[in-house]
Amino acid sequence: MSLRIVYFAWVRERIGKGSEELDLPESVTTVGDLIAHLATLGEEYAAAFEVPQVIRAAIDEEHAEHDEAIGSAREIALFPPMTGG
Amino acid sequence: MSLRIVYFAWVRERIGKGSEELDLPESVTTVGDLIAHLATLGEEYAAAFEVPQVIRAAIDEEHAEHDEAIGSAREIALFPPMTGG
Amino acid sequence: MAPETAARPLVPVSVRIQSGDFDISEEIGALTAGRADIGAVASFTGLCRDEGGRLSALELEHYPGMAERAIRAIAEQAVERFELAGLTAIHRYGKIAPGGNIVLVVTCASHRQAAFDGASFLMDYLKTDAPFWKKEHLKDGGAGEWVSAKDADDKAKARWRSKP
Amino acid sequence: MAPETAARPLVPVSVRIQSGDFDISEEIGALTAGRADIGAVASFTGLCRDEGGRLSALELEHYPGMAERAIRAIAEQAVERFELAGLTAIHRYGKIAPGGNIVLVVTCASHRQAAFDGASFLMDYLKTDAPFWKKEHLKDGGAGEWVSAKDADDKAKARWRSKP
Repeated sequence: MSLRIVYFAWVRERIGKGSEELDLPESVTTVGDLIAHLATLGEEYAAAFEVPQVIRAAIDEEHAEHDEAIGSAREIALFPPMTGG
Repeated sequence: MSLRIVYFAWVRERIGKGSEELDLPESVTTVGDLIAHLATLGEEYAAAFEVPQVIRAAIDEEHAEHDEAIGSAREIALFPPMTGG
Repeated sequence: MAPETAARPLVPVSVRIQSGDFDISEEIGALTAGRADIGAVASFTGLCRDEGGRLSALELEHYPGMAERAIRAIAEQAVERFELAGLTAIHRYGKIAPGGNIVLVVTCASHRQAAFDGASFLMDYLKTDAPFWKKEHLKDGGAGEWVSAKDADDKAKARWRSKP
Repeated sequence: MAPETAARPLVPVSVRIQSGDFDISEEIGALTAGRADIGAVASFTGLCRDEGGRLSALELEHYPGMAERAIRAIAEQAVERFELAGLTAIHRYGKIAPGGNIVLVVTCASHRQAAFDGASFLMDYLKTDAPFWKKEHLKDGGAGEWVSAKDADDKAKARWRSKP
């Protein structure tokens, strides 16, 4: 399955890109699985996802918890806690 | 002793004037005494001070309770509860 | 060198009683211009409602002198209590048509909670302590009533007593 | 005749994500013009602070699409919960110098407490739920840090859960 992943703030900076299309192994079914998988893709990914529990996620532009199923999502966003306002 | 008394809102309307200079009997020492005294000065005053406890007062532009002494005040204001803002 | 009279810098507090209208952007700009320490500005504007089409105007009577003095006293309490960085309060008097502005409060602070609390505190105290009275003018031309003070306003003021 | 879709009249809710500045008087005017049922307007403006002279700017990154969607969802909750008569929220992105505007919330209601609560609620939720991130630019030219999320902001949001 192929998925668009987007990154923001220091997650984006550490990985070195704002988005990518990825083919995911079948074992990746939740947001948490995705983060764990990404952390294995290289040093820059390992740095971005060093402390997985601080990473926030959105599935198709809606906030999602780490145990949420990816299902048929088109776009998943991973980012640090928000600091707007 | 002579004192300037000012009236606002429906107190002013019932009495029919916005201010006056009055000579007060020596027995009038507090704001409450003043209100009771004024209520005896005629029908229009009796109507204005029909329910003395709702009347608010200020001595020289500072809020004052009914038991406060008039002392050497120059100006006493009597008015209904405020409704600004 | 000028002697320091207080540990905190002088906080601009402006209180005006006027018949004319005000512009909120201008008032906020006057408080924030040239400053980089203000992170939060709250404003409150009170407007004349027509009460379901019943009113043609509200007429605001006030006690000149005491009106400014009373609002300034409340404003200075708000600045002290919420560590505000600036405050403007404007209260209009005279006849105001539905939709027209009656009162404006602007508070500046480093952070948002202080700005919100300062403006809310000032409005609650101003409602019960500032010498203004509202008289209704009716659309059908009939004689209007003086607006009654609300118990809710006394309660709104009282809640600040139990807060830190 | 158009069918009624809700018991309450349609409440204007405007949410904008933009790089350009905004004018508060204009935004308030757009919400209140021609209406006589609004008695209270609260506004909140968040500005860029220089943090004691340390910062030359804040740069705001955002997630386009989701930013507007998230703020609109919070705005609609606020309108429902506080029975607001109108709401505008504007969040800027890009580089903003100290003293510059970052965010604006305007709430309209019949009475003041609803207007204050609506604006305060919206700001508290927006801080933790809207996909924006602030990066510092330092005055000395050094590389700035990403601003950390504050526990205080989570607590500010949590307090709305226990309220009526």
